[in-house]
Amino acid sequence: MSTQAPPAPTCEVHNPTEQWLRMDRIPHIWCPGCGIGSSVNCFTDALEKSKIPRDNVSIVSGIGCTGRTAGYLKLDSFHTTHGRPIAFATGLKLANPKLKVVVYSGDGDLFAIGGNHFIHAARRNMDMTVICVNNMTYGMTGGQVTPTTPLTAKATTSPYGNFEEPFNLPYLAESCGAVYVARWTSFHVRQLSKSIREALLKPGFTFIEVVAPCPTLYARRNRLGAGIDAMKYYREQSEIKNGAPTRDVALGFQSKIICGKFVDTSRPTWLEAQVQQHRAVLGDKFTLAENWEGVGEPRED
Amino acid sequence: MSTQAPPAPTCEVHNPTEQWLRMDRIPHIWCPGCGIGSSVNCFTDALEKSKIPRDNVSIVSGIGCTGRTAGYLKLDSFHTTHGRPIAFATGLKLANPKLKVVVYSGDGDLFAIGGNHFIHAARRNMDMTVICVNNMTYGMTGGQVTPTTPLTAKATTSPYGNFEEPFNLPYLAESCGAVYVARWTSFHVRQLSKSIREALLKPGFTFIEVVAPCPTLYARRNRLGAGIDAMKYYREQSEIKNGAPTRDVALGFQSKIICGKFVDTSRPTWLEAQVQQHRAVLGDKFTLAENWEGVGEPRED
Amino acid sequence: MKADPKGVLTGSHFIDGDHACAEGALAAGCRFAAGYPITPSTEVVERLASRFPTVGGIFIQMEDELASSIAILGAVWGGAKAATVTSGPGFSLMMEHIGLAVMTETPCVIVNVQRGGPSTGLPTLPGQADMMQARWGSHGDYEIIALSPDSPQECFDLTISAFNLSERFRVPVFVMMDECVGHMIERVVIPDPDEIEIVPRRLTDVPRGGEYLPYRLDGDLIPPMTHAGMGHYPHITGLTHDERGYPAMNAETQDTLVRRLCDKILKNADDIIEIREDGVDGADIVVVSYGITSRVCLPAIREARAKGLKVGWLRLVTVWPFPDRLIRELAGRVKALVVPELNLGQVYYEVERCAQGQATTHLVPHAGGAVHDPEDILRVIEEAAR
Amino acid sequence: MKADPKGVLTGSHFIDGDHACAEGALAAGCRFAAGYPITPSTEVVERLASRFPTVGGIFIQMEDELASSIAILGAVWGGAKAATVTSGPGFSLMMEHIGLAVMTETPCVIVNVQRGGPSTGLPTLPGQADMMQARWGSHGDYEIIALSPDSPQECFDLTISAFNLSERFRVPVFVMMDECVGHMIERVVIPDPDEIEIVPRRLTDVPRGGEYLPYRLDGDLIPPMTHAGMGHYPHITGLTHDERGYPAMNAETQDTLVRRLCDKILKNADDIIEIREDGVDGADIVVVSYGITSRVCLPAIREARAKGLKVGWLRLVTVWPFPDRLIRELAGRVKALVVPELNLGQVYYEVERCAQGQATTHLVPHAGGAVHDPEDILRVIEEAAR
Amino acid sequence: MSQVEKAKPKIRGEVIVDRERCKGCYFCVEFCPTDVLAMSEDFNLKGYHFPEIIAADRCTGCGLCGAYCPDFAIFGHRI
Amino acid sequence: MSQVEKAKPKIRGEVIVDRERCKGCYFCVEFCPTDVLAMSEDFNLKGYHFPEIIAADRCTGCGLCGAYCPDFAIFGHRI
Amino acid sequence: MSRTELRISGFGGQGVILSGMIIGKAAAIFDNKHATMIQAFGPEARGSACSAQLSISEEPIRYPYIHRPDILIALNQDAYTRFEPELKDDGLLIYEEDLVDLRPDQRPTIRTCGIPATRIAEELGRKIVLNIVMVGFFTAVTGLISPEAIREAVRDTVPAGTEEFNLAALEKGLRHGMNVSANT
Amino acid sequence: MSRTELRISGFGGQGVILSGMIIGKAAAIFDNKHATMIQAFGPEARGSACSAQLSISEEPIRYPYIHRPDILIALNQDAYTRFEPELKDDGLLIYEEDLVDLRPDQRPTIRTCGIPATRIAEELGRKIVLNIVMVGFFTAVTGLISPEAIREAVRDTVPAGTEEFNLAALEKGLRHGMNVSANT
Ligand SMILES: Cc1ncc(C[n+]2csc(CCOP(=O)(O)OP(=O)(O)O)c2C)c(N)n1
Ligand SMILES: Cc1ncc(C[n+]2csc(CCOP(=O)(O)OP(=O)(O)O)c2C)c(N)n1
Ligand code: SF4
Ligand code: SF4
Ligand code: SF4
Ligand code: SF4
Ligand code: SF4
Ligand code: SF4
Ligand SMILES: [Mg+2]
Ligand SMILES: [Mg+2]
Repeated sequence: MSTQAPPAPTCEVHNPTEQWLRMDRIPHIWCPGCGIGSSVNCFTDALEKSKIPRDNVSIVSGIGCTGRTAGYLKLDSFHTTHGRPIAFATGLKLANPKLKVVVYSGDGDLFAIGGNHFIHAARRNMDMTVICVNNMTYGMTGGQVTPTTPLTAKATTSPYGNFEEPFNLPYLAESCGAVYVARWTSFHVRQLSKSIREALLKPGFTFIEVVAPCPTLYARRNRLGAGIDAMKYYREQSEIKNGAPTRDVALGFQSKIICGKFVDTSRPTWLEAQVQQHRAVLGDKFTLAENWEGVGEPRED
Repeated sequence: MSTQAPPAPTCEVHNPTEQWLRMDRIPHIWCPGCGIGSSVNCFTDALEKSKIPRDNVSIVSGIGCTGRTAGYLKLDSFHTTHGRPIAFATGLKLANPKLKVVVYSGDGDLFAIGGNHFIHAARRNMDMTVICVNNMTYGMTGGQVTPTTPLTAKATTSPYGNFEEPFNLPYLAESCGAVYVARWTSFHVRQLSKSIREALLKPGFTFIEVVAPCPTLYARRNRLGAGIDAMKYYREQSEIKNGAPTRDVALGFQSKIICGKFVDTSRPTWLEAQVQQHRAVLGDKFTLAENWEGVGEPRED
Repeated sequence: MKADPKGVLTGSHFIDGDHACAEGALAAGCRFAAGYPITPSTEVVERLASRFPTVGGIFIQMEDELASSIAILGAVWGGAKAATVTSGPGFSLMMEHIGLAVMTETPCVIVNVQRGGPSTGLPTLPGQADMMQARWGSHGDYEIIALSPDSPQECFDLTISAFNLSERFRVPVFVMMDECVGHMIERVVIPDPDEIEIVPRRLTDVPRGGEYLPYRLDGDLIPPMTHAGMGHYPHITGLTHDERGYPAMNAETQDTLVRRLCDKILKNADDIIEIREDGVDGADIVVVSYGITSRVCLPAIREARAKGLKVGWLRLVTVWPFPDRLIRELAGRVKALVVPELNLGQVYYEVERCAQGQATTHLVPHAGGAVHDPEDILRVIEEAAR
Repeated sequence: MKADPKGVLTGSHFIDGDHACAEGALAAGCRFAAGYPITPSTEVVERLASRFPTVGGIFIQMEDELASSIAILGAVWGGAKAATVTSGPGFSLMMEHIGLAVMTETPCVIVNVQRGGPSTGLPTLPGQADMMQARWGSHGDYEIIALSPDSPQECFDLTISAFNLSERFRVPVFVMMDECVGHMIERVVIPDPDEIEIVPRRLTDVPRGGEYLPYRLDGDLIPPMTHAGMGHYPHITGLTHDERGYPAMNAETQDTLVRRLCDKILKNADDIIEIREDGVDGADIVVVSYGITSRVCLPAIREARAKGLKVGWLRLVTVWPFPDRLIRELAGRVKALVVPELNLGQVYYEVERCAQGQATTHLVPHAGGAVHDPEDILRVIEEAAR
Repeated sequence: MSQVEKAKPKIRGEVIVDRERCKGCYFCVEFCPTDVLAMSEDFNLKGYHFPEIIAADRCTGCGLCGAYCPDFAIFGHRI
Repeated sequence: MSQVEKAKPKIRGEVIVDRERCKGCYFCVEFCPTDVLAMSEDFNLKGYHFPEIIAADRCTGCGLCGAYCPDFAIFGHRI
Repeated sequence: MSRTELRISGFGGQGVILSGMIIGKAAAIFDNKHATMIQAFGPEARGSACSAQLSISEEPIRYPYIHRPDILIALNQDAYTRFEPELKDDGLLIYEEDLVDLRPDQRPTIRTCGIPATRIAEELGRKIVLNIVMVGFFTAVTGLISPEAIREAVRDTVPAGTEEFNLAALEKGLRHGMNVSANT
Repeated sequence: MSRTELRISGFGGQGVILSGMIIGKAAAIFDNKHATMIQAFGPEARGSACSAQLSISEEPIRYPYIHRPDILIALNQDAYTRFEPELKDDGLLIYEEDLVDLRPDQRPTIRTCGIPATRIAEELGRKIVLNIVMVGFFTAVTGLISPEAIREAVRDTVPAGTEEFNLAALEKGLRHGMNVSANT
C-alpha cells in the first residue's frame, strides 16, 4: 500500500509558506487537490512581499472550508460566525486602525449569508482586504448550491442543475464602491500573489475573487474530474483582461474565465472620512483616539 | 384657530385613490408634506391602469413610515419585520404564482438591514415589484442616517454630517440583475405612475426608487424647509435621462437628481427558470403544482 | 383529511431521521420549504430539493436563515404548508421570525436538528441544548409547541404531527431533533396515504369580497385563516393588532391579543401533550427524558430494575407546552425524578419547578458531543434512591 | 483603576435612562459602539454618536443588528471596550453572536431597552418580556450576566457595573432596561472620575512573540486575554476549542470548555449577584421584582403594610445569574412570594422553581404596554396573605 | 382615453377638497398647472391651512392636485 | 532580488518534497515549467502518490511547484 | 404633602416635553429637590397628542406615575378635555388662554390661570417659545420652583445661542404670572 | 442472544456507510428483523476515518449504541488497530486482507476471516465496489442475513443502472465467503 516511510527532509531550507503557518495544525483538513491551499501560498507570499509586519496583520474568516484558513495562519486570527467576518473585521479595524485586516472566506459565507456586510463594507470603503475563494459551492456542508454556482451546475440542493443566475462578484463589488477589484483562478499563482500584495498595500475596501477547485463536491457531482482537471480548465479557459468592464466578466458553467485587475481607484476610507468630517465640523472639540495617529491625514495614492 | 367645520363633500365622485384604501384607517400617520402619500397615489393609479384584478395583488412592507403603506391599502397586505419584506414576498409569490407581489418599503428597510434580500431577489429575478420610498433617513425611528443619506447631510446618528458614501440604488439593482430599474421623485407623479405600471406588468424583479421628502426629520435637521421646499428642489434639480448608465446616477446632498427608466430588459424569472430546468431534466417525472399553470411557458416581452 | 398520495412514499425504508423528517413533511402536505444548509440538518432539505419537483412542491435555498424563516411565512399566506429546517446557529437567526409567526398566527413547522453548542460548537456532534431556546428565544411573551422524536420513525410521524398541530393552533411548531436521531438509520414505515390523518388549514367561510376580520374568533381561541388571493384583503402585521388585524398600540389590545396567543396553547395543553411511559405507576424513581436520551437511559433503567429499584421511564414526546400538571402530580407520587439530557440543565429546570419540592430532582448533565454513558445515569438513579 | 476623565461628565444631570446609559458607557471606558436604531433604545446610540467624536471613541451605525453585535466583538479583540444597544426585535437578531461572545469569552455589553412584544408588538411602550431570552436565547448551554436598572441613575451606575463585570468574567453582560426606565427623566449624578472604579481588561503578561495560550487558566476560571497586534497570534474560534484556542471537536473538550464557561459565572454567583431589599426580615410575604416594576409595586406594599400585612420588598438588581440560593432560603422563611412583572411569567418561573414548594408563589402578570396598576399587585398580596 | 376623444377647445374639470383631511402641505396649490387653488388663511380643525378654489373655471380636471396630495384630501376630475 | 543580479546563463534551483504531507494532487508535476517532477508509482503512508524528482538539474528554483502545492508539501528555491 | 404632581399636555410641536424637562431640571438640579418625569410617546411620536407626567418632591420619588395631578398645564383643548377630569378637586389648572375654552361647568374648586402664551411668544417674534413663556408663568403662579432655578434651567437646556431670547420669553411668562398671582 | 452488534470501519471513500446501509436494509426491510445504524461523522466528513455501528436484532432495538461488537469489519489498518480491542472475546473479525496486517498476538478466541476485497473489486474493473464485495463476504461468513435479502438490498440501494455490476460484485464476495466458511 505504501513505500517505506522516507526520512523527513533534513535540509535547513524551509517551505516559505511554513513560517506563516501554525505548523502544529498541519496537515490541514482540506481535500486532495482543493484550491484553498494554493491560494494560501499566494497570500503568504504577498504578505511576505508586502513587508507589513506580522504583528500588524489580522485575518478574519467566517465558517466554511475556506473559513478554516484563519485557523492555519500564524497571525492574529479570528474564526467568527457564518457570514459575518466582514462585520467582525469592521470592529477590529476601527478599534485599532494600525491593523491590516484581511477577510478570508468562501463564496457562500461572503455572498450568501454575508452579502449584506459585503455590500455595506464596500460602500463605506471600510479599510480591509477581502479574499473570496470561490469554489462555487458550500464545501464544508457537503456541496450545496451557492450564489456563485454557475447555471446548470449540479449541487445537492440543486440536484437537477442550478437554475438561479449567480452573482457576478466583481461587478457587484464595483457597484458598491470597492476601490480595488481583481479576479484570478488558483492557477494564476503569480498574478494572484501580486494582486493580494497590491490590495494589502492599498487603503480602503479591496476585493479579490479566487476561482478555485472543490474536487470533492463541486467537481465530483458535476463529473469534472480531480483538482488537476479544474486547474487545466483554468489554464485553458482563462483570459486575462486587466481593466475589463466588470459587467462583462460574469462566469458560466465551465465557460471562459475573465481574469485580471478590473478596478483600481481611490477614495477616502471610512476612518479617513470620519476624521475629516468630524475635524472639519467639531474643530478643537474633535478628539483623535490614541491609536489613530495619522488617520485622516492626506495620503498619496 | 380653525374655521367652522365645512360639510364633507357630498358629491358622488370620489377621490380615485380611495377605492384602494382602507378608509377606516384614514387619516394616516404620515406627517404634513411627507412624500409617502404622494407615492401611494401613483401606485394606486398604476394599479388601476394595469388592470390587474385587485384580488391578485399582494403588498408586502417592512417596518418604517413607508412600511405602513401596506396597512393603508385595501389589498392583501403584509406588514412583516424590519428588512425582510422581500424574503416574505418570495415565499408568497412562490406559493401562489398567480399573485402580483409588490414590496413597498423604505430605504433603510430595503437597503440597510434588508440589503441582502434585495440583492439576492434581484439576482434570482424573483418575480416582484419593489418600490422604495427613499427619504434618505429612517423616518419611523426618528431620523437616523441610512445607506442612502447623502454625504454631509445631518442625521441623529451622524450629528456632524454623514461621511459614509451612500449606495447608488439603480446601479446596485442593475449589477444584481434587476430587469427593470427606474428612479423618480415624488414630484414626478405622472412618470412615476407610468413606471410603476410598467413594472407591475413586467415579469421578473422590477425596482423603482422614489425620492421623497421627509420634512419632519431629514429636512428639518438639514434646514431644508417643508415638504413643498423639497418638491420645488425636485422640480428644479431633476433631470430626466431615460437609459442613463446607472453608474452615473449617484445622488449627492441637494445635488442634481437624475431620473428616468434606466434598465428595461428581460430574462427568465426564478419560477420560469425552475420549471424549465426541472422539466428539461426530469421530463415526465416533473410535476407542476396545481396553481402554476402556464408558468415556464414561453412568453413574449 | 387524508394525505395527498402524491407526497406519500408508502412502504418500508431504511433511512435516517433527517430523510424520514423530509418524508414526513411531504406526507403532511408540505409543498414549500425554504432552507439554508447547516450540519447536521442539511439532509432534510437535500431530500426535499430532490423530491419536491416531482410532487409539485418548491424548495428554495434562501440567502440565509433569516430569509428562510420568513419566506415560509410568506408561503403560508400564499396558501402552502411550509417548513424550514436548521440547526443551532441557524435557529438563533430565526428567533425574530418565530415571534412574527406567533404574532400573525402563521402555521408553520421549524425543524432543528440539534448539535453541540454554544456558537459553532460541535457541528457534527449531538446536543440537546436548544430546548429552552425553542421556548424563550424570541423577544416578548408567547407559547409554541415543540416535539422531540427519538427514532427515524418518529421523525416521520412527529413531523406530520407538527404540521397538524401547527394548523390546528396556528402556531409555529418545532421538531426538536438531535444529531443522533437525525443521523440514525432505522426502518421507517410509511403508511398508505389514507392511513395518514392530515389537518387541513381552517379557512374562513366568508365569501370573496365579504367582510372578513382576520382575528375574529369563531367558537374557539383560534381564528380561521385566509390566503392572499381569496379576496378578503386581510392586513397582517407583527404589531399589536385588533381583530381587524389593524395596529392598535395600547395595553388593552396587547392584553387581549397576547393572552389569547398564549391561552390557545396553554388551555389546550392536555390535548397537545403526548408522553410515553413505562413502569411509572408504582415507581419510586422516574427518569424523565426526551429525544435520543430516552433511548440512552434504557440500559440504566434496566440495570437499576435488575438491582431491585422501582424505576419508571417517562418520555416527553411533547416538550413544549411543558406537562406541568403531569410532572406536578408525578412528583407527589414518587421519591425522585431523574433527568438526563445532553445539556447542563434545561428541561431539568422545568421538572424542578413543577416538582415543587415534593420529590427530589436530579439532573444528569452532559455537555454534548456524544451521548451519556448509561452508567452515569445509573449512578444518579442509585443516588436518588438513597 | 479609575475612570478616564475624558469620558466622564461629572455633575448633576436631568436626563433619561437612555442618555444616562450612554454616559455610563462613556464613564466605563467604552470607546466603540456599533448599533442599529430601534425604539425605545435609539437615544442611547444617538448620544454616543454625538459624544464619541469628542472623546476619541467611534460609533458606527451598522447595516443591521447582526453586524452590530459582532462588530463590537471585533472591536474588543482590537483593544476597545465596546457595547451595542437595541430593543426586542434587534435583540432577537443578536442571539447568534451572544453565543459567539460567550464561546470566545469576549467581554462586551449589550443593552436591551425592552418594549412590548412579541414581534414588532408595541414599539414605544414598555415590556419586561425579554428576560428569559437574555438567559436562553442563543443555542447551546451558557451563562451570562444580566442587570436590571430601575432609574436613570442606575442606568448610569449599572452600565458601568456591566462593563466591569464583563471584563472580570469575560462574558457578555446585558443591561436589561425597560422603556419606562429608558425614557424616565430624573437627576443623574455623575461622580468625579476618580470616584468611578473601572475594571481594566486583564491582559496576559506573556511578552510579544512569547508562547501565549489563549485559554490557559491562570489561577481562576478566567483566562487572561490578548489583543490583535500584541504579537501573540491567538486563534479565536466559536468552535469547541482547547486551551490553545484550536478547534477540538470531541465530547471531552466540549465538557471541559462548556462547563468552565458556565462555572466561571455560577461559581462566582454570590460575588456577582446584587439585590436590594426592604423589610424582608420578618416578612410573611415578599414581593420580588426588578426594573420599573420594583418601583411600581411600592404603593401596593405601602398599602398592604398599612393594612397590617408584613410585606417585604426584594429587588433583583442582578437577574442573571439568578439568586437561586437566596430565593430558596427566603422561601423557607416566608409564607408567600409575589412576583409582578411586565410579562406573563418569566422570572416568576425561576422564583417558583427555587421556592421548591416551601412558600407559595404568585405571579402578577401584565402583558405590557403600560405598567401595573398597584391595586392589582395589592390584590395578589392580599390573596397570598390569606 | 374617452375624454380626449372629444377634442373640446377647453377641457373642463372639477376639483374637490376634503379640507378636514388636509394637512396644509401646499403641494396642490403649487403644482396646479392652471393656478386654480390658493391656500386659505383659515385653519381646519386639525389646525392646518387648506386649499381654497380661487378659479374653478380654470380647472382642467387634470388630476394633478390629487396625484400629489399625500393626504388624499383633494382630487380633480374631468366633467 | 539578489539571485537575479548575477545574470547566470543557467539559473539553478533545488526542489524539496515532503512526501508524507503530499496528497497526490499532481499540481506540481503538471505545472513545473521544466518538467522536473513526475508522479511516483508508490504511495505514501496516507495512500497517495507523490512527486518524484526525475530531472533535478532542470530545476530553476522558480518556486512554482511550491506556489501551487495546496498541502505545503513541496517547494523549490534558487541555489 | 411634600410631593407635587403635575401633568403637562398639548400637541407635538408645542414643546411639551421640553417644558417638563425645564421645570424638572429646575427642581432637581437647581432647587435641590427631587423630580421624576415620565414621557408618554404616541405610537409614532409625531404630530399627535403629547403629554408628560412630572412629580416634584422634597423626598426621593420612588413610585413615578401620577394618577390625580395637583397641577395640569393644558396647552390645547384636547389636553384640557382629556386630563382635566383627573385633576385633584383642589388642583390648579394652568392653560393656554387662546387655545383652551373652559367648560361652563368647570369644577369651581379648581383654581384656574390662563395665559395667552402663544400670542405672547408670537409677539416676541417666535411662536416656538410659547412653552418657555408657559414655564415662566407656571413658576410664578405656583411658586413651586424658584425663579433663579428656572432661569438656570432654561439657560442650561435651550440650544446654545438662543439663551437670551428664551430667557426673555421666560421673564414675560414670569411677569404675566406675577400679575395673575397678584390678581387672584 | 437475539441481538448482533457490528462495527464497520475504514477510511472515507471505501464505502463504509453504504455497506452498513445495505446490510442494515437487508436485515430491516428484506429479512424482517430490526436494525439500527449509527453513523460516526468526523468533524468534516471527508477523507479521514469513518465508521458505522450496526445492531441487528429479532426484537425492536431501543438502546442503539454498541460498545463491545460481536463483529468487526475492518477495511484498513487503522480500523483494525482502533476497534479490534473492543471486539468481544468470542467475536468475529472480517478484514480486508491486503490492507490489514493482523497483529502477531491477535486474540486467538476471535474468529478471523480475511478477503482481498479491493483486489477482487479491481479485478472486476471498479475498485469502488470493494464494499459490495465485502458485504457479500460478510453475508456468507456470518449467515446473519439471507442471500436473497442482501441481493434485494443491493439492488434497492445502488444507483440505477449499476445494479448488475454491483450484484456481480456481491456474488464474488458471497462465493469467496462460502469457500472460507467451508474452509474454516
Ligand atoms: C448561521 C449558519 N448557517 C449555516 C451554517 C452552516 N455552514 C457552515 S459552512 C457553510 C457554507 C460554506 O460555504 P463557503 O463559504 O462557500 O465555504 P467553502 O466551504 O466552500 O470554502 C454553511 C452553510 C453555519 N455554520 N451557520
Ligand atoms: C430588527 C429591527 N431593527 C430595528 C427596528 C427599528 N426600525 C423600525 S423602522 C426603522 C427604519 C425605517 O427606515 P426606512 O425603512 O427608511 O423607512 P422610513 O421610516 O424612512 O419610511 C427602524 C430602524 C425594527 N423594527 N426592527
Ligand atoms: S470539500 Fe471542497 S472546498 Fe472543502 S476542502 Fe474539500 S475540496 Fe476543498
Ligand atoms: S417622519 Fe418623515 S417619513 Fe415619516 S411620516 Fe413623517 S415626514 Fe414622512
Ligand atoms: S396637497 Fe392635500 S394635504 Fe396638501 S395642501 Fe393640498 S389638499 Fe392639503
Ligand atoms: S384637477 Fe388639475 S387643474 Fe384642476 S385643480 Fe387639480 S391640478 Fe388644478
Ligand atoms: S502539489 Fe503538493 S500535494 Fe500536490 S502532488 Fe505536488 S507535492 Fe503533492
Ligand atoms: S522550483 Fe520550479 S523548476 Fe523547480 S521543480 Fe519547482 S516548479 Fe519545477
Ligand atoms: Mg464555497
Ligand atoms: Mg427612509
